[in-house]
Amino acid sequence: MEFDGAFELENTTVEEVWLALSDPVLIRDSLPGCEFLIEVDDGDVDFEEQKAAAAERDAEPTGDPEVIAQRAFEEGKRYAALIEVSVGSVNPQFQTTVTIDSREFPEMSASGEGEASGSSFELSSGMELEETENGVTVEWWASTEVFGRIAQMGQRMINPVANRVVKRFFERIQERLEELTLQTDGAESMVDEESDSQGLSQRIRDKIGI
Amino acid sequence: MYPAPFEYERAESVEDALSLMDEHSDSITELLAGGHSLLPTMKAGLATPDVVIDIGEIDALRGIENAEGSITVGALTPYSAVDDSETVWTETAVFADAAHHIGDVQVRNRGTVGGNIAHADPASDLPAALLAADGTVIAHGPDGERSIAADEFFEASYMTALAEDELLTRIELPKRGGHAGAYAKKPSPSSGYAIVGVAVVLETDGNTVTDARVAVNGAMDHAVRLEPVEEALSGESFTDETITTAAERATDDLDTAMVMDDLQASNEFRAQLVEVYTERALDTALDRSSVAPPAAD
Amino acid sequence: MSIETIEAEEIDVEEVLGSAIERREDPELVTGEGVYTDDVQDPELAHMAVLRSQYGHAEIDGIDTSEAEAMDGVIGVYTAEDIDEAGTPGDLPVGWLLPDLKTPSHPILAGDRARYQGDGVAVVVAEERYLAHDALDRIDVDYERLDAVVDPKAAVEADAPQLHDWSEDPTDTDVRDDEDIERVPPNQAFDWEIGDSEATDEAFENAAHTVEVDLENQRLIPNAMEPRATVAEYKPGTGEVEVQMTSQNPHLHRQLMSAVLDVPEHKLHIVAPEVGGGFGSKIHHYPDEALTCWCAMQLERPVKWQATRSETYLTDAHGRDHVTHAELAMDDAGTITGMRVTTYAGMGAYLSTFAPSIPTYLYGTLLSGQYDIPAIHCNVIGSFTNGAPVDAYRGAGRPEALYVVERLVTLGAREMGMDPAAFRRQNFIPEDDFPHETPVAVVYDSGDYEPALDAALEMVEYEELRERQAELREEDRYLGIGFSSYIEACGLAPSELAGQLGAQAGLWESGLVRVHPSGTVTAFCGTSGHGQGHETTYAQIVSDELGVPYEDIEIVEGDTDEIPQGMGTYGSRSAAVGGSALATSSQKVVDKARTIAAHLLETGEEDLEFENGEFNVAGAPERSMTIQEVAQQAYLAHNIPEGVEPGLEETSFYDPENFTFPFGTHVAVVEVDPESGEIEFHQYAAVDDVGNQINPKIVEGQIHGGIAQGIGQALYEGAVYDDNGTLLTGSMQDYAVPKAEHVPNMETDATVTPAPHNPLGVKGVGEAGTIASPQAVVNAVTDALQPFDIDHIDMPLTEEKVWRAVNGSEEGS
Amino acid sequence: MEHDITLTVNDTEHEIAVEPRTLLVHTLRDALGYTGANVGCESSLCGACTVTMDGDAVKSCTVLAVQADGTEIETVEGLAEDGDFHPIQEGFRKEHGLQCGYCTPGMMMTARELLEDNPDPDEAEIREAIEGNLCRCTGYQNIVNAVEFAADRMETDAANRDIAADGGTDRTTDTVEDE
Repeated sequence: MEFDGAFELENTTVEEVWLALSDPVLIRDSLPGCEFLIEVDDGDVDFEEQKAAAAERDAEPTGDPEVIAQRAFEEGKRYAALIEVSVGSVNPQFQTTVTIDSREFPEMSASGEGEASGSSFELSSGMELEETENGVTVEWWASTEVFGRIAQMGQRMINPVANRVVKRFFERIQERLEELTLQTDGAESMVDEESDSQGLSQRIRDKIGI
Repeated sequence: MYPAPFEYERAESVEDALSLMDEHSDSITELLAGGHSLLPTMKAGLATPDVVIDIGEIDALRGIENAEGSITVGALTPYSAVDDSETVWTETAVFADAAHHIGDVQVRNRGTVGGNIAHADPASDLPAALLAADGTVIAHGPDGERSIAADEFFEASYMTALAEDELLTRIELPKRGGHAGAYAKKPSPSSGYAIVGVAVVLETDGNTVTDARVAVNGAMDHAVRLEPVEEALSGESFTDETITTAAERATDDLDTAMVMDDLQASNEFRAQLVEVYTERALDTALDRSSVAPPAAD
Repeated sequence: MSIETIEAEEIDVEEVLGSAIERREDPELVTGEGVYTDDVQDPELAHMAVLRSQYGHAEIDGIDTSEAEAMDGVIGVYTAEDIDEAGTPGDLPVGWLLPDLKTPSHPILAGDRARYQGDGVAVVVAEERYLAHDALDRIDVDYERLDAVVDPKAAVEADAPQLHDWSEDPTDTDVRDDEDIERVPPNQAFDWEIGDSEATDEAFENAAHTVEVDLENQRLIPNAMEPRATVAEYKPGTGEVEVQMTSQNPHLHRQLMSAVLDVPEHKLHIVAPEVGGGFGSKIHHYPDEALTCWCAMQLERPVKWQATRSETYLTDAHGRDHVTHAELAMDDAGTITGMRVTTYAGMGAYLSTFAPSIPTYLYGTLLSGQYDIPAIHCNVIGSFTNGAPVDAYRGAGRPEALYVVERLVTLGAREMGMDPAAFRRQNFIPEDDFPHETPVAVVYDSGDYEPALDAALEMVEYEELRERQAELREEDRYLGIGFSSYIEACGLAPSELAGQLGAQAGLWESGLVRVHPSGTVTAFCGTSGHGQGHETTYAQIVSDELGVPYEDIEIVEGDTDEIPQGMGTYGSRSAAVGGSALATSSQKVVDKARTIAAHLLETGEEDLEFENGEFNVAGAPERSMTIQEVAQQAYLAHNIPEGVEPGLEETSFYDPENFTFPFGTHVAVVEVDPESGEIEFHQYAAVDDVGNQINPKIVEGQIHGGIAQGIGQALYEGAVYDDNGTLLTGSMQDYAVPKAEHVPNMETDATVTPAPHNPLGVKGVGEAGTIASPQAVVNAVTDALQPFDIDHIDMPLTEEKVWRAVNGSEEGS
Repeated sequence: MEHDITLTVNDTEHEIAVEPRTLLVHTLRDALGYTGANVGCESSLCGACTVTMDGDAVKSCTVLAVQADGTEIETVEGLAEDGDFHPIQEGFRKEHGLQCGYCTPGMMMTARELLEDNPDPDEAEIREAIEGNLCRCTGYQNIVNAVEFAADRMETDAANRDIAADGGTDRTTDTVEDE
């Protein structure tokens, strides 16, 4: 299944959006049913153990470059996510690992794979940011491949759900990003004035090494 | 295929069901009524509940009651009983018509109204009918009963306003004697589920449509109202021309990116079918209505 | 007009042939007494389940069965390694070879690589069937997914993912025939041609008009209502394996399975109990039946395997899967001068039992249709793809051919501005030109095509219908009339020719007719019916030949211990070949009885007349003997002629001298709604000439069912794989098997042109409807949409495709 | 854990223990030996497993045996009475309404419910009534004819019973039950 779309964010810069999208916590919060999203080493992931540990590792999305820089996605790194989606009586737990394939400002892409309900799936997705007159356009795409029982028996059910999950994900990212921008506005951060804005951009560039 | 093992509990009453739900709230629990949504997914190995609570024997939840102002349909009432009910056909034809279009005879004998609505399959037939009929869902929870308007009930595919600890016990359908109602469905030739299904209810005063409720199944990830069609009908005289004009507006408010897109039909074709079947549902409603055709000029 | 059935008691022997007798099979089947394979019960039964590949294409790096093995009630878990260790050959053979055919190894369990989703990776045997399936979920397979290819044409492109490792090492056992492998694309199974390419090119160079079309004949899933199943029991004392299985040809299964399992043929006893439909899917030798036997032998326990429907979707040999470019050349008077066809035929992941013959000899040879075409050339490239193997499915090659022919002819008529019926008539092989040799290597035995067309035109009141079509168009309603003047080839034959063409089996049939001392009869035939009503039909044949009352005759089929030998039921061969074998044996019985009767009646054999079961001395009617009386004497053997052995039974192996060629014209009348793409049948008329009819009611039933299956292809059915080789139409939820409301009422009629070379004059009817109907429907829909200038829509003609065609482009407008 | 249930099948009462997950069709076929109902799919679409449960046609592959506890089941084995075919069985035979016979038991059970509700269905009604029963052999036309035959036969039989009742006793036709 292929999905794509684009949304616009006003009064912000490509750097700010890039910063926000570098934050695993924002991604976790945007992904419907996502229990945790953490960096992992190569090798098998114990999802049950991680789920128990996740409750204690509560982190909030932020607009603070310092904080994000600490935990930002890195190219080549591997992350594990547990996603629980309810499809009527079907309650699959998607045990997913994702690798950041590329992160070159202002584009990034990731791919992953996982298992659920006697089935497996692969996904790839990417985003590209573009500066516009009023702000930033985020273009995104995602594709998923499903294998096994769900693909064979669950066609009628998975399509609307996959559609919902993917579309909801990007909608929520948009919402979160809009909130964050407001936050930085409210905190009189640096977007009011040209110079400050550039200052933030520079800080972001410095911090996360664009 | 074969269902995976599970623990089976049989509820004798609504209270019993609620307490069993509470008792097993830490497990993956499914309620079993007719089983026609649950068992196929269990047989396919897609659903593997730990506990199945069989509510099918709670007789209090079965039956159609002709109350004052509304028809009450118990959650365990099978589709066939709705289809066979003269009262439902008379008072809220759209709902009976939709029940008539579900699955096949065997499915209608076992599948239940409550199970269908609580399951909220985007391609099932009752949700749009419930919306068009302006029905109300009654849910029983630990704190008692509450009513949820159909417009508030369906949230997304398989997602409703029903809380996890609540049991859908009945629905109420306002009586609309003298109204015009119909359900028009394009079934999938394989599964029989709705590629699209359009439910319409029209109140008329003479030749004039005073109130219109139109909703669609299968098009979006849950049943939705087609408000532009309703607006185009309201206050107009009920004629073929009005119907055609109104049907053309069927997809005006639908987010095309979110229209369902699958093996059975692309989102573009679904959108086309929404128009075609809106017109057909309205045509049937017109045929069934007591509205006199406008005098020829 | 529906044919009325007659009760058997009401029939005299002289009327038995050609009467619509009620089927004798039915009392058992309408009471639930009939025993299908899954109805076989045994308290000792263990149950087998097969784990199928998660992926359409993957390396298998390891399989951990320990958790499954540890489950209570699990008796055994096996993988390819266990088959190897047991020393079992375990490799499925190909039953039809072509020049330069690549025949990859087809193991009964995939070892290091799975090439389609149906590939078995492991089997579980457990005490109970639910448990066996539970255990499948506990097997952990380490897959490495590979890219897949599912399109037959894309598969032979240079950069396509490769299915089989064609090693340069000649000792590599994964490849049986690796000569010249470098020359051709890796996934190309064969490159085959028929006809005269130069003459055909010349016809096109000189043509006044040409038409061409790109079309697909989509992948279909057979969906016999009974999924495949096997019950196997091993008798260690005798080394015998008793097998009951869903088979269309038990002897063939015995022969093939003997090699796969290395069990001597005489120790394998295969029985086909009641079989719930086949349509080709139960001809082939699949891994699962052999695995069931293998497990039974390993465990010395009776084992049952019952496929789930989703397994049959993945593993039953699929049908069709052609991608074709076809052209027709005509002179300026609309006479066809040439046809040129290129087809890419998907074979799936491995070569199924008869797969190579289907898109070649059963396809290319039918491309002349009912028409006198001077030059035809056809090139077929077979390719391996990551899908279920493709093999014979009702019609097997012939529907594909007739679809091409009848689409081209319809387009030809349109190009010429001619009426499609008139265009066909003009190009028919004339009635006085039979036997007719076509440019594609076959000789049509007999035919007379115009009467069938005329009858069909009359049934639909053609002229009035065209007027009605014109009137409706004025109202923006779109009526369409579609023709299919088809030909079919049944009773694949003779064996010698089949051998020259690559068949690894003879195509005769055996029939044994045994008259018991009391005069009742048991007749045995090597065909194996599964719904066609053979017991009724064959009893009618034997009754007619012997003059023994129909009810005194028992028919036995589908048991390798009871029947001398057999080739089974497929290709509409049973009446023409099996029936002829029984007729021939019956005639031999009569000949022997005549010798004995003449001796007893003290007359010369030449003076005996035989009629309705009685031998009469010519001119002396009081001197007579019934065949029953002769039978008694034959077994008493107190007074039989010298040199004549006692007893009265005869066997024959009937080898036909040619195919038979049934034909007919079907007309579909539909109305298309351009707004919704919906297609509504107004009428479906079928005139079929299947030669002499032994039981017209059974013939009618075969035609009905065949037409419905073809309509399924035209409008509803189609297997869809995604790019990874995952079957998206993997259940009845997503693959539309037509329901009662999807099939129109059919009007049937017949002409009768007897087959000249078999003793019954029968041609065969099992597949005719399926061969005829798809193009009738597609031609009707495109006829309806002429105002939109739509020449072709690929099957299945879903509402969406029709709507998109009307709206001009893939994007719609 | 197994559950004890009681099933009355074709008027014979059976008490058995079943796993909760066991489908009614498997209980009927494997535990009780009523192999007439067949399994043709697992998606509740083919209808080969149709039996009647308290008089209603149901797909016995989509009912747990525990759900059927205490019900009256009728299978194809119960259709014929005293060795006489039910008119539906007769119709299927007379009209060649079956070929391989696999769908037939389910098809007949569905048809019987139809004729009980609607003794004189037209072709469209018959086709709609059997939409939950797939047949791959017949193209359905002779099944439709078989059901029509059965409807006629049942009407004739009822009329004959009325005449016999009239002739044999002084009761009048009003003793015939309302539908």
